[in-house]
Amino acid sequence: MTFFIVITLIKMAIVFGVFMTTLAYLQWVERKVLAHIQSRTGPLRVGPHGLMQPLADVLKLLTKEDLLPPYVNKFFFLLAPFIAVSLALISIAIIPFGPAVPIFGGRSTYLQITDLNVGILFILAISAVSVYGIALAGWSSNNKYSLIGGLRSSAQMISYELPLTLAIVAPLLMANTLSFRGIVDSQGGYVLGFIPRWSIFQGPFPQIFGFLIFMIAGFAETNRIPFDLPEAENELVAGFHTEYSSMKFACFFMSEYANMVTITCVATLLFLGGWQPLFPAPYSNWIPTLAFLGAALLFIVAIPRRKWDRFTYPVFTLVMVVLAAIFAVPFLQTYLVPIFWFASKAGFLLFTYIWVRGTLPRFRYDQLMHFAWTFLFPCALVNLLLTAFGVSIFDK
Amino acid sequence: MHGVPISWYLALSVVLFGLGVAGFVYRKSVITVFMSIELMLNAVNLSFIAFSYQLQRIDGHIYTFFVMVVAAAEAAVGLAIILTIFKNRGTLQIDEVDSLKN
Amino acid sequence: MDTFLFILFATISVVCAFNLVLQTHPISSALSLIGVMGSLAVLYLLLGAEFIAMAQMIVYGGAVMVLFIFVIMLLNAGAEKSGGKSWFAQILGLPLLSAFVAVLAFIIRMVLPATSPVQFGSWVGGTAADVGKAIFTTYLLPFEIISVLILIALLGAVVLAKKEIE
Amino acid sequence: MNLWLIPIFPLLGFLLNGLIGKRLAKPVISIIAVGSVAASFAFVLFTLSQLMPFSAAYTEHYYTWFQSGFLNVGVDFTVDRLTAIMLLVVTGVGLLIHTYALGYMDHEGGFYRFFSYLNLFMFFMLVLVLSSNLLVLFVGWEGVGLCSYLLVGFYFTEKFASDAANKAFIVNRIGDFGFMLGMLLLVIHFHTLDFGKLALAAAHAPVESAIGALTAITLLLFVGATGKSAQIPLYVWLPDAMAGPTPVSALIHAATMVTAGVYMIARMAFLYDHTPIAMHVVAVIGLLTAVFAATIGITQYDIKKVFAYSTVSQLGYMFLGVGLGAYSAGVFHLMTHAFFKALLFLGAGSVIHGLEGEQDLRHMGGLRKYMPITCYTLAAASLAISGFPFTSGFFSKDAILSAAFEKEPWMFWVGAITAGVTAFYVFRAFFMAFFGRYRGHHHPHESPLVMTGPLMVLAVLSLGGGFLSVPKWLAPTFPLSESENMTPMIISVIFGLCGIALAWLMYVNKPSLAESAKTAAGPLYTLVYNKYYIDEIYSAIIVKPLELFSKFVLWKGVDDTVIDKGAVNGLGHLVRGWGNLFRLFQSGSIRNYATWVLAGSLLIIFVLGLVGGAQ
Amino acid sequence: MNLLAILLLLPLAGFFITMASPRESKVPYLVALATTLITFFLSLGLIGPAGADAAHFSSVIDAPWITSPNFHINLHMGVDGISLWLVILTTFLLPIAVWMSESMIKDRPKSFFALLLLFEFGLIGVFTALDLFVFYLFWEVALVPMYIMVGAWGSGKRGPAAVKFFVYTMFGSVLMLASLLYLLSLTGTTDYIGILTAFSTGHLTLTSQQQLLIFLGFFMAFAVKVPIFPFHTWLPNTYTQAPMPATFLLAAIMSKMGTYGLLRFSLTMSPGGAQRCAPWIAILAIIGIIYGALIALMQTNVKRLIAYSSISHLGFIVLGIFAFNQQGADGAVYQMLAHGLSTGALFLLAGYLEQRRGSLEIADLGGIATPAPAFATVFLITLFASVGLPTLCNFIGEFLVLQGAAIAHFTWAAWAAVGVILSAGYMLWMYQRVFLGKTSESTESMPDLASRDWVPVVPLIALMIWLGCYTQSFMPFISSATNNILEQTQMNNTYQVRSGSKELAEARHAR
Repeated sequence: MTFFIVITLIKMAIVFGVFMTTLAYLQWVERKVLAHIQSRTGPLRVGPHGLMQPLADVLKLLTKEDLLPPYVNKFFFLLAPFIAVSLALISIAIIPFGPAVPIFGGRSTYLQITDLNVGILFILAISAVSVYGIALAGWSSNNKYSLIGGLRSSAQMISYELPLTLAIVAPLLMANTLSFRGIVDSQGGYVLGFIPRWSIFQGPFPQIFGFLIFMIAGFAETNRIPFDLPEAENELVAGFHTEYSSMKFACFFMSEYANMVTITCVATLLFLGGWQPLFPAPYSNWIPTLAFLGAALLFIVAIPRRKWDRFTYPVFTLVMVVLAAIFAVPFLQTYLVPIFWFASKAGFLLFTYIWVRGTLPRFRYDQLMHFAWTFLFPCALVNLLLTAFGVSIFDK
Repeated sequence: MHGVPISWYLALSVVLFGLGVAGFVYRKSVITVFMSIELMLNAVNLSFIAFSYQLQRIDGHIYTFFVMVVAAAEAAVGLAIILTIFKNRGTLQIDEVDSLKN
Repeated sequence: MDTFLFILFATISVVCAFNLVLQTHPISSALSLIGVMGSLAVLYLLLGAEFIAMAQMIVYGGAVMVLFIFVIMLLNAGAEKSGGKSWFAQILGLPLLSAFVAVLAFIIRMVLPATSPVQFGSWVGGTAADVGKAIFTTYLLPFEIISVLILIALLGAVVLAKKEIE
Repeated sequence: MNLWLIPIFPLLGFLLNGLIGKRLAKPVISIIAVGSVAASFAFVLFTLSQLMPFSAAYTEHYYTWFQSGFLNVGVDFTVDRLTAIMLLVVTGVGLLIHTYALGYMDHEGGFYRFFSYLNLFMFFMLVLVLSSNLLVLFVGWEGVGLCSYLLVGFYFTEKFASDAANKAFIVNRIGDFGFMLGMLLLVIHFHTLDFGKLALAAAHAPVESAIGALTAITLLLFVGATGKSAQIPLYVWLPDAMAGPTPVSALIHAATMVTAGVYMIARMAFLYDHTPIAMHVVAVIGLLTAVFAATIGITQYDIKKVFAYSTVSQLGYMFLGVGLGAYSAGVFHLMTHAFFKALLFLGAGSVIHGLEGEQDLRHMGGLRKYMPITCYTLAAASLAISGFPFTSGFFSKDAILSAAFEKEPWMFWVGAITAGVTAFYVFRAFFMAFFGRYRGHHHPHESPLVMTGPLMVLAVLSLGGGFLSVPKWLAPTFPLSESENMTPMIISVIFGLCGIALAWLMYVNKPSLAESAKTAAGPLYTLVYNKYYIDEIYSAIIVKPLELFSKFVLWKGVDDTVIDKGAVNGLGHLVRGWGNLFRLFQSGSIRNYATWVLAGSLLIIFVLGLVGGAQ
Repeated sequence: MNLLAILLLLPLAGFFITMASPRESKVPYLVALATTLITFFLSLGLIGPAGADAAHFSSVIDAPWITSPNFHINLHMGVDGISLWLVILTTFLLPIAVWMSESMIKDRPKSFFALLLLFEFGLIGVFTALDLFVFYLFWEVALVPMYIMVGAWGSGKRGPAAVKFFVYTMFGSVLMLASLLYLLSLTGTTDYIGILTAFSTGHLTLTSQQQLLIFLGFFMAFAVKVPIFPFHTWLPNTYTQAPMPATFLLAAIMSKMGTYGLLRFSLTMSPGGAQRCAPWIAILAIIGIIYGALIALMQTNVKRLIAYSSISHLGFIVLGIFAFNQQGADGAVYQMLAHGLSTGALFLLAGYLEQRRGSLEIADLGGIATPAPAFATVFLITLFASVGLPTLCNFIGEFLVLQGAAIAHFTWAAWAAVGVILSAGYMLWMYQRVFLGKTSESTESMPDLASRDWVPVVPLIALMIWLGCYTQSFMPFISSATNNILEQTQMNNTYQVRSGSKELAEARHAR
């Protein structure tokens, strides 16, 4: 028991640290990627390639004056961001990053804080409840823009929860369980020896559409472009968090990115086979090493433009090589490879988020709703039905 | 570690139910009254679940499930009605909705 | 552990319920109701009803209460005025209520057999699978009926809300 | 032998004229009307000739009208000696009057209507006469009443006509009320209404024990008779009934219908014989009526009214006769009366016809030279009615009076005096009409032959009719009382002659005497002239109170106020009151309702929880 | 299929078809007319079987309906001598009602025709029900359409009138239901024949108290429906405000529901109670006779006058029933038929009058005989029929009733006979004021009966004369049936209930 508690605490610590860092740097990545999409350089000054930028932002947000507008309903005004962020952070607790791994003392543990039999439902519940943060924020800040923003976002989240859920149900039908672990396990193995049996590839009914629907709904759930009506600057100033500043604003900000991460993780687990590698085990263990080596090679051949590149590139090269070395250690592979696969899949999805933000325009509100109810929802239903038929027919 | 007897749950549900009734009887805003109803439903659900646990049977859960669904339906319709009332009479005070009387 | 959790969440729920009754502003009431529901969900979990617990969160927390909040925001319902015509309810309500609660409590005290304490996980019949089985076998007809019901409710709500009152 | 053929002819006549008469030409209508009666008259003669010896009553059964429990009523006809007389009178006189009416109604509107009614009357009268049980007789009885209603109200656009018609029918109804009750009692006691069976039953009935019931029956039946035959107290309708066309008065209100009462009593003689009290009542009522009506007759100026009252009075005579047990005398007088009274009316009719509807004696006079035939025929009738020796009236009245002389001398004297009075007023009318100088301003003319013909025939009958001795004919049915006592005859004749003489004196010789007598009589005269105010009294003590009572007490009072407003709405208010009380619970406030629900559930839990938990 | 069943189903089917048919067209009328006519001709087919043995029930429907361990209710219906003629009367008068409505009902005729058919359904049911419960059911079924007709198509203050009518009747019928249930609780069955058999075989006997209760319950319902004297105040309003066809049916048939019930059920279900109350009821009836007549005397509205007159006539029927002897009962039943015809015809003609003149206030009428002789004649005949002139229908009824009353108590007859006088009074006076006298400028242009108007009149008058002149073609049926009922009233005097429903059931099946 004590062991259980200890190991859980350790895992929590690790996950929390990694998660927070990821959030911070995700934002840096986003800015960078957007910048490059718009052929800018992005943050560059704070630290090499602006690597210290997130730190600076955090400091800024922490040290900013925390002003409380008059005429706001103080309790709720303060409560809203708290709700938002805490709910956003909770859901990571049940995301598995890898299979059971042996640890000292012959025991083994999962690369996951905890597992629920009804993990999916838990995620859904959380996302359902997380509306309140925004709604309350909008309502309590006693400002019509905020109110409309709050209303819009809650409406939007509720509307897109349906296609989201329906999209989720389809793979569940095939996995026949609600626990993430079970779901991922059910996606192990390969068809014809090389096609991984992820939900999107797996018979009886490949979940391509399910995946797409899920992603789209996910965009809406997280109020990301092209569905970021709640914070449509040009019409609603900044939507529900107009009145918020400093840390409270940071909470919302964080919660948004946390949600993003959660959604991508769930997508990965449900559709992309979680930590299941792309290639059969013997080769796939070496893929990370190769990848990092490739990255190192990149930094070697790259022509330094600025004067400090002469120092940074070698450092980067070194880091890459070290990483490659770490991944090459067979003892560590059992721990790191699954995490690598998981991270890469999730990372890719996150990248698509940013990518989309960089490229797509914003919807109009009625279009948004119309899209949800008249297109996405039916599609999800059809997808679900077909899957159900498939399962019921080809069930072994 | 020992848990609590089932009757505590029931007691809790009684208390919640009572509070729901109190809300119904003493609150004046239609919406709050409506919420009190939901509270009562929840209390009943709790006792359902408790009994279900006690009897080691699933039925209680099913009832709870149905209650939830009904509650959802009820909420949808009820709130629509409240909207209509508000549009018609511009009030949410339950005592002002008494056309039946005169 | 169980005892602690029970007491914790029972207290939360009771406090929230009181808050629901005492608060004059609908939003606060709604929030406290959500609180009640959340804690109840936990209690459900303790009673081994994980599916119901989640359903509680999703349906009540995610759908019903959101609707409430919505309506409150939409109507911008302010704090309720005091006073009211229901002298009868005012006077008789409390004694009746207390009597009611007392009687129920008494019944629980008297009628219920002394039971073994609730152990978390001592009964795991309430998983999604079990509920699903029950719904789709024993309770199929009620389930169908209730689905029809909710469809009707949906339409009804739409019609009611759509109607333009001059 | 089909007796049903006798009434069927007039019925056919009625149907033809009634249904399609409107489209028929007058001659056709006349042929149908008179022809039907003639046919039935002929058939009557034929029948009687067939049945000639009349050893026993001849009955024909057609069908059972209805049978309920022990009560079985058949539609069947009987002919015996009594019926024979009635048949002859009805059809014979009826035929004459029909013929007369052809002329009289020539200028009137509703020709076909008139004759269809008349035929209908003939039908019902014949049914009345032929019927062999009381109920079928009642059919005829009511039927003739109906026809009298129709015919009296023939000029229905005139208020007085329709009033008279209503009066006639309703007063008759009052009589029928008695008649009906009589029948009911009969059924209760004898379980039948058939004359034959009744006669047998009556013959063997223990009279002493049933005397009360029998008296009741006979009296009730007599009430019916008073209604139909215009006796005190129900005579009032007859004078008014003169509102009808004169032939109607002659046929219905003189010759046939009004005598139905007498016929009925004669028919029921076997009962009356058992009930001396009833007999006495009949006699007294008859006598009273005779006197009463006679006195009124003196003062009337409307010629038809005079004859109407004389009819009433003569009917009184008949009842006197039957009341004294001299049924044959009564029936005899019935027959002769039919002759001369019909003649009187027809004569009067011809006068009125000649004067374009003038009925007031004061505007007549000296008509002898204008309408001789009418004059002389009327003279014959007047002689007959006043019992001038060897006229028909002489014999019949003598028969009655001698019967009275034997049984109740005082009745005889009253009757004799009445005879004198009768003679006086009849001749008063006669002289005022035909003697002196003409006081009117029309141009009198004699009536056509179609009218005078019947007059002459009737004149012959009323003069010579007395020689067909009914009592002898009826001897088998009603034993003859052999009385060689000539005194009553002589006395009555003397009274009659005195009456005539007085009339001559006052209205031909010295008309001034009449006026002086009138003034001398003074209030008495006015009293009598106004018919003793009987109508007024009736309306004052019966009709008006009834109307007021039913209008203000029953309708407005009881019905609207007490029952409706009081009881019913009161109940309603009571309920509403309770409702208001309970409305307090329906405060319209949902929270109160909730509290009620709470209370209710608390109660239920108490019961179920505690009781259920206790065990 | 059982003829009676067909008779019941036809109007019902017609009802639905009429409801389904297009509004603005002749179709509803034609459907209704066809249905009623067919029903009439079929109903004549009942005579054959009934004629064989009119004392007992023929063409019987007997289907289990509600069966429970301790009681059973059967859909039990049949026709005997009494029901036979009443059913035929109904089916005969309904086409006439339809015919009237076609010209007299202007708005929403479709629904009206439908209601007429529903009404017929209810009435046939009432007259043939052999199970108290079924009887009650049809009783209410017949009530509702009439209520709607009065309430929706009536004139003047129709609303209050309709409500009054409805409340009055419901008041009665609820009491009936109560005593019905009481009877059920005592006997375990509501089957008419079953209970009678139980009485006659001595399986079942009720104490005089029980009988009294049961009797009073039934009596209230019937008394209101007839109506008997103190319960009559709904009648004038309802009759006056109702549309003419409805009044026609109310007077001609609906009032017979009450008298029929009295004869069929009150007497037999609780003979003791009935005999005990007979004197009082007879007195009420006599009061009704005279009272109705006197008030009719003063009426200023033809319709109202006829209404009150029928109170008087119905008094005769009740009197006859409670005379407890053959003549009385026969007379009562016969009077039902006669009154149905004569009063029906009177209302029909009054309807014509209203159509022509637009008003039934006597003041607005007068001298109609001149412009409309045929109409006047027809009216006169009908009038004399209802006055009770021999050779016309009512006479037999009244005479027999009086006879029966006389046999029971001569004074009853004496008082009742006063009504006969008065009836002549008010009727003739009314006739004089309406038809006789000089024409006013308003009446001189009144059209006479058109050929269309003759259609319903002729059969009615023909029947009146037939009933009046050849009674024996109807009477035997009635006599045997009433005789049966009277025998039944001799059964069962006052003891305890000795047995439950089981033996009753046996007894019923044995029959």
